Amino acid sequence: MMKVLELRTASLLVGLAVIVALIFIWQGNAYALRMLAEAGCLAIVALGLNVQWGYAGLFNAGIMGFIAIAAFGSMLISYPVNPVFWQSEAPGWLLRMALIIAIGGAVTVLLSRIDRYGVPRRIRTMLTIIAALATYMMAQNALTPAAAIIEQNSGFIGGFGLPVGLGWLVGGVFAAVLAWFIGRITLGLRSDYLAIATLGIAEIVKAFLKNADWLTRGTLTVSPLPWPVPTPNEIGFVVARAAYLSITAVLIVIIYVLLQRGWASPWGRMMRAIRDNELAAESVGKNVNRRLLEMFVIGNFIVGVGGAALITFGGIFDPSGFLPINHTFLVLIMVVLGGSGNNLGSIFGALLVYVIWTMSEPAALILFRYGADWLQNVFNIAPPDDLATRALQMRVFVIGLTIILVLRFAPKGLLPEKIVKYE
Amino acid sequence: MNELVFFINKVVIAGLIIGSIYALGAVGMTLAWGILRFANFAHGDLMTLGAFIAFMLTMAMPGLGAYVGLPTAFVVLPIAMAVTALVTILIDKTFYVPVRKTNPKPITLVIASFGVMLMLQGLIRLFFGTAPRQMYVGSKDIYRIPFAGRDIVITEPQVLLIVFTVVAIVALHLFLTRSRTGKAMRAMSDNADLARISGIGTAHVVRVTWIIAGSLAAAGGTLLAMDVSLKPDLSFNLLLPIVAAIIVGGIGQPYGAIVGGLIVGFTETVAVFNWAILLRPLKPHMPDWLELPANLTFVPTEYKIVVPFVILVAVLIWRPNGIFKGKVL
Amino acid sequence: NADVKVGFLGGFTGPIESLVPPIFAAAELAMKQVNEQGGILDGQKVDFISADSTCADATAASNAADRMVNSEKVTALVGPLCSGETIAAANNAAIPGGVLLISPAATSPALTGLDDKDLVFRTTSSDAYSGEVLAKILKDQGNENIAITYVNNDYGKGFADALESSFKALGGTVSAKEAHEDNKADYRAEIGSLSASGAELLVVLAYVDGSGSTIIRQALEGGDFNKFAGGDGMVGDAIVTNIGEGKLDGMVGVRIGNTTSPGTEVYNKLAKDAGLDPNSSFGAQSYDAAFLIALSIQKVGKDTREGLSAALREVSSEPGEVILPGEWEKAKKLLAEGKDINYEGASGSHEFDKNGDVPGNVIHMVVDGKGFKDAKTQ
Amino acid sequence: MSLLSMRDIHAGYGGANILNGVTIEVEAHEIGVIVGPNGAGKSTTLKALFGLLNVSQGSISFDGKEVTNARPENLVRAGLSFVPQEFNVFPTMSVRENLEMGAYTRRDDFRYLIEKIFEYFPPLRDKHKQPAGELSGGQRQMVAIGRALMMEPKLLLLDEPTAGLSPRYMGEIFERVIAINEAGVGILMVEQNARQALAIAHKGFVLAGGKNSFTDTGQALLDDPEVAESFLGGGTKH
Amino acid sequence: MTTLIEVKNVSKRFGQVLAVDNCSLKVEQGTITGLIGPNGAGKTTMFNMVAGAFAPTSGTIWLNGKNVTGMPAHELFECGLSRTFQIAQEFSSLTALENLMAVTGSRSEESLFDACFRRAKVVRDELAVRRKAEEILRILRLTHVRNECAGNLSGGQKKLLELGRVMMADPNVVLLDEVAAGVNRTLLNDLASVVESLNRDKGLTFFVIEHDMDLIARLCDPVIVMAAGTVMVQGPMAEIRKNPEVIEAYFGGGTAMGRAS
Ligand SMILES: Nc1ncnc2c1ncn2[C@@H]1O[C@H](COP(=O)(O)OP(=O)(O)OP(=O)(O)O)[C@@H](O)[C@H]1O
Ligand SMILES: Nc1ncnc2c1ncn2[C@@H]1O[C@H](COP(=O)(O)OP(=O)(O)OP(=O)(O)O)[C@@H](O)[C@H]1O
Ligand SMILES: [Mg+2]
Ligand SMILES: [Mg+2]
Repeated sequence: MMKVLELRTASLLVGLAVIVALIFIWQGNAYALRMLAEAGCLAIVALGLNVQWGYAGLFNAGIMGFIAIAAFGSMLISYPVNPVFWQSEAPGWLLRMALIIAIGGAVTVLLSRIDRYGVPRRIRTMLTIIAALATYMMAQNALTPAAAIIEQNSGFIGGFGLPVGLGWLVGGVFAAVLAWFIGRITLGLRSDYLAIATLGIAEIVKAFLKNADWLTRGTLTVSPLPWPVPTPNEIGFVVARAAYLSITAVLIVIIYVLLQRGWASPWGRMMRAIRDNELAAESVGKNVNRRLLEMFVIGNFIVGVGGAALITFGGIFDPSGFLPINHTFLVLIMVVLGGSGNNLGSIFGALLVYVIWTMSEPAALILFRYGADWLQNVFNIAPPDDLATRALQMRVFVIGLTIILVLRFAPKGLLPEKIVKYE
Repeated sequence: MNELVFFINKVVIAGLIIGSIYALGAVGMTLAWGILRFANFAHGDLMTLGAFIAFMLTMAMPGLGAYVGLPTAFVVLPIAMAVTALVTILIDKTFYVPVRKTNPKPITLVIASFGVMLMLQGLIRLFFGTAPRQMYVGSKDIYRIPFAGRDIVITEPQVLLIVFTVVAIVALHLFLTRSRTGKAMRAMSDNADLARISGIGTAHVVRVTWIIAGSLAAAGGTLLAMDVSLKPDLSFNLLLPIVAAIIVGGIGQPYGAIVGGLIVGFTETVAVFNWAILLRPLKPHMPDWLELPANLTFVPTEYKIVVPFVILVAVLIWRPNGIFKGKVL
Repeated sequence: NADVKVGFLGGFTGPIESLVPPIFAAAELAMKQVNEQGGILDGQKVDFISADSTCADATAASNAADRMVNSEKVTALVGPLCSGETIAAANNAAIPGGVLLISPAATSPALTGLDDKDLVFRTTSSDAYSGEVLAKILKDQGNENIAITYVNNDYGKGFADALESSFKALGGTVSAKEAHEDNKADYRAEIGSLSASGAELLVVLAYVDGSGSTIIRQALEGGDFNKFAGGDGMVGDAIVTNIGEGKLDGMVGVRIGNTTSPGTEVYNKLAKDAGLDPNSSFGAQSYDAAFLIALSIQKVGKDTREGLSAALREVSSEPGEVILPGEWEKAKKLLAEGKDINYEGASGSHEFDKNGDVPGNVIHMVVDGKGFKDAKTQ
Repeated sequence: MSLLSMRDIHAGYGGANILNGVTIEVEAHEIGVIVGPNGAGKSTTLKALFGLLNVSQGSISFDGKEVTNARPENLVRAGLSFVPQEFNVFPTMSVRENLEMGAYTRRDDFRYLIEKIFEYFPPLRDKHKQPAGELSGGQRQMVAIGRALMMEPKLLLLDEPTAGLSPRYMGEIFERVIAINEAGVGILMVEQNARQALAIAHKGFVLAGGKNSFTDTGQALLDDPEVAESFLGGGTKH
Repeated sequence: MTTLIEVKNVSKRFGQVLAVDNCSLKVEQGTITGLIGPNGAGKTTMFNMVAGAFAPTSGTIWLNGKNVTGMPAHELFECGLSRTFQIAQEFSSLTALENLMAVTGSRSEESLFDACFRRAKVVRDELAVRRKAEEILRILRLTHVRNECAGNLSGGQKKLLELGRVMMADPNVVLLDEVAAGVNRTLLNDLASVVESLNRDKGLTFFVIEHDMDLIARLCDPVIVMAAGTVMVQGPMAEIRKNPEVIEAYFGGGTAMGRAS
């Protein structure tokens, strides 16, 4: 049995390698490397999701939001400094706003606890809400003029011009902090509720990034994002992308090794136990909510790092460009196809799905052209004019079909989770 | 008074209409969710599919409506509903049944439904292209009810929409609580194995569920397309507010879907309503120094799309089972 | 001899998916003419291939561009169309690959400042100018108080900002200016908020196939507005089909293009003969972009990426013998004789400045009967 | 011809077979009891009989008809009722609705039967509107048995019906089982309260490792010291 | 003798149902205290409150002289309280062996940091945990299914795992909720011996819900009888058996009584 599984893993990996090699031949080195680099970044994201979904059973359907916030964090750290902004009076205004939020936030938190000192709960709740609203309005008031000044003079606040690696780290931290807040509120919820809540929160994050022009330039986009390695502009496509790919590869290996160690340890066993049965886990001393929060935060940190790397590779920070299909569903499929609970599976899934995703467009075009010729020659039916356009819709179809086929023929994924057996 | 009518038009009626749209979308989905125990995300695209079928039927026999005195698209609706129901059953047979056989977690089926959703999207675009289309053969009736100096406006498809929603939901409720099959559906959602042991033909129950879900989806999509216009991704864009409505109302609760839909709909309209207009009549009585801002809304319109999610998250935290105590799956 | 590959990038799927096919068709028309009139270089054919850059998704756009540059190894690129995707495609693939890129539709001012090794051009002017023109038209028609709603992207925002400031500068009032999200089912709430502002005319800066039609229809149904204006995203005859004939007569639109240039008339005829709508948004620009690329390649004399942008500047600007749309054979002959040519295109004369931009030229359009007509020819 | 006859059944859950040759026969007037250690395959036997898993070898006939691998709903119609060991109620449906579901295949008026079940198990009458998921462990068990009786079956399959019931109801259940059986319904039950069960059984089957290891009358098994030692928890008390 | 668990005036209401009604009881250190009563008397509800699954509607619960009312289950576990579930709650995708190993190794060992960077220590600890788990599986006669997913075990085997988890935990007080139901009687006799020896040799306190009167009679002293949400009587089994009220409410007539014993 064990042997069979391993044989299967090996043959799948070899198969994937062959496919990748074929793409190198078909599409050329530069493009194939780009595909691999992006797939690598997505593999990191998939590993992060696997921590949540595969290990802890937390269904995070808001990957897009975490990628977006991480990309923003990374952009903020690594984008060059905007001197116009720093020389204006806007930083002062922003500082004021930060102070208001800090003080207002502290007051609100304090007020939310006064019931411990004998204040009736109802009054406490009212006071808390009033304080929160007041803080919101005052902060808003401080922000409006600042935002106007910034947008008029300098576009947006710019970045800090620090190293990109630091940016990715901070991106991960941003995603983790957001995850912490969300987790605090929603982890009491059951799995598919969590999915929907995160789905919604991702949209909220996106709406914020899209409309906070002073902070992110909103729909006007920020580019070019600096790279951790020289860009294709400087050293050519192949070398630059190979360098980028090797950085992601190193990250993948590090994350993979650490997660594998965790998985095989009591920690991994505990997480699987929690995933299976929270009630029983709680009764044998596992602090279920805290552990789930831990998983959610760690997972999203990884998602964040991967997301920051992905967006950096693309070179443009465009809040409207975060789309559920590209940044949530695709990753989800990667994990499911690879086999949730199996880290190697997630990496494998990421590569395979991304290959299918990117290659389905040219492949569909070729297929449709053949089909059209065939129609024309055999039946003498003129194909519709916009055939090429329509062929492009096949990409969505293909990815849908992939999901269904996987669930049908390999419901546990191509590389299923291994049951830990002691001899 | 003028302002009051304005308020009625913009908040009461607008909320009612968009709320009904959400509700009608939500009913079918909530039912399938409750009984088959998974959120069928392909529901939005089933709605679109149903609308396209109705559209084709309308184009095939455009004169039909004139006989009956109703819009053609509405007259052909039963056929469209039947066809969509059939398609839904086929989808279940080919895609969901094999997955269900492996005895999966509910979320696995959710993922399967993502797959079906994407496939439907691809196919609809492939066959129908992407341009928007009109469901109306002629022009639609617009009823303007004069009221205190300004008209209250409501259109024919909107009236049809509201009436249809109410009828559908009452009928559905009666079916579920009174009929044998209705009860069998609930039993199956509780414990499919035990339902089989009790002699319930589960395949039959699943089929009935899909018939209801599919035909309601077609109705929702068609009515929506009649009110707005028909586009390939029209209903998909509604999916998240619909899910919000379902959760607000409680999963598996048809009445909850109505309430949830209306709550989400009204909150959206109220959130972006410009309250300044209601204050304007008071302007002469106000002190001079108090300047009335031109724009007084809770939420800037560009943030309108987050409103359903905020409601959703709030409800999830405050009352995770929804207002109507839905299923805890 | 192998064919010369030229690529076209456009959002065949996504928010402007119905605007794209006519734009693509116009470019295809140019290439067809090249192929029919003796081909390019020494009689080779132009192989004009397309890919989907989605408009909204920068990752997909750079991916598509990359495949064009690195896998298909195109010589030059027409497109992409939206500004965000154009920046992404340029930075990611075209500039590092040394590929000349001419966007027929990217109107964002952000493109001007791109560090582009003189590879990124556009045959359309920036939104800032369209906004100014629209403001002037509206003011001249006697509108004092307008409301603006714009689709929440770089195009909508840039246009709206320009329109607002110009209209205010002309002494008018903009009582509301609000963004909306594309592709929602219902905009009654937004329209309510706009109409509450008390404006008499609504400017919709969105896309015909997206939110634009829905907003206008719902505003008409609700009786909130009966006067409308729109930017180039709205100028498509689909809007009349969508809303009903006769309901929109008099709606004002602006379209980037040219009526004075001699090329326009020629193009109008060519397009009509080929079954295309000469008035479709960015159709003429797209034709020009394609034609210019063909001319530049011919000028260089071989199928290479190098020197193409320099050649572009030469064939497009004075001095030189004037070449009008469709005159490929003539141009080829002149070039073969070593003469200088100057393309005067369908949408303008395309004297590119050092940033690769062309001076603006905006046409005032108005709805009349079945669709938009040029206001002057009325 | 027996009411039920399972011969040399081999069956499993997809992997290796769990049952490797189980033979069970029960007549219409008989009570059959299956006992055996945990994991012996007792529940699996009942599930195989009820068409819930695939029988790879052997044959089952019921009431003169061949029913190997028949579908559960058809077995119900043929007059077979089953109370599983776990997950045996519809948790969100009320007690009354649970009982109604038991009579799903009946078309006649069965309200009198519900009354009869309330008489068997009085606590259910008070709780008839409560969702079954909120009942105590024992109350659920009553609902489960009640549901199975609603069909008025020819053969009743019970998987550990007394587990979790207080002595009072355990006694009641055994009495009921006798009464039901006397009314002509065959009974096949799995029991861990093996002594009491075998005491009322006409036939006893001892399963171990997925096979019959002893088959005899109930009394004979009780008296067999080997059976008592390894399966009934120590030497005979009687 | 000191009081280990003390329940003071506790009530629990579920909507309309008052499951436990102003109940007070004590469990003394070192005893095996039985809790019996008719179905639906509120026994499991009482257990759930003591074990922290939910908080009482009113009243207080004390463990070892400390007020633990409303303390979450995992913290109670750290205080040495361990429980089983009436309806088996297994970790379904973990093997039987892992189900047990998941119990210890809680607290400090279960850290991702250790797993990543202090592997030697983790490996060492694991070995000890595993030995113990194997030993318990042997006692429970589950060794042959140690590598089977717990979700695929038989009903009785799952109940045994419940007991196994408690044995893994090294608690000072154990709540057993009908562990005997569904367990083969021969094996049950052995398990009763295990419980007795744990109680005798290690001084563990047991609090046991059971409907098997033989077992209660063999193990428990004292026995508390609950009915309709309140404590009816308390005392040694011999006395309880004679109490007419208890006979009426619980044993229900002579015949059944006779069968049950
Ligand atoms: N979650 C709940 N919601 C509503 N009622 C409940 C809930 N849990 C238990 N009850 C009710 O509380 C009462 C006590 O239940 P409990 O489970 O404590 O009984 P028990 O003494 O353990 O019975 P048994 O011996 O049958 O297990 C029962 O009547 C039951 O219906
Ligand atoms: N769903 C399943 N998948 C795989 N194996 C299973 C499954 N259910 C039970 N088994 C295995 O089948 C064997 C017999 O199980 P069964 O439930 O028939 O036992 P049983 O005799 O009823 O025991 P108990 O008295 O404990 O209920 C067990 O070893 C168990 O591990
Ligand atoms: Mg069993
Ligand atoms: Mg209990």
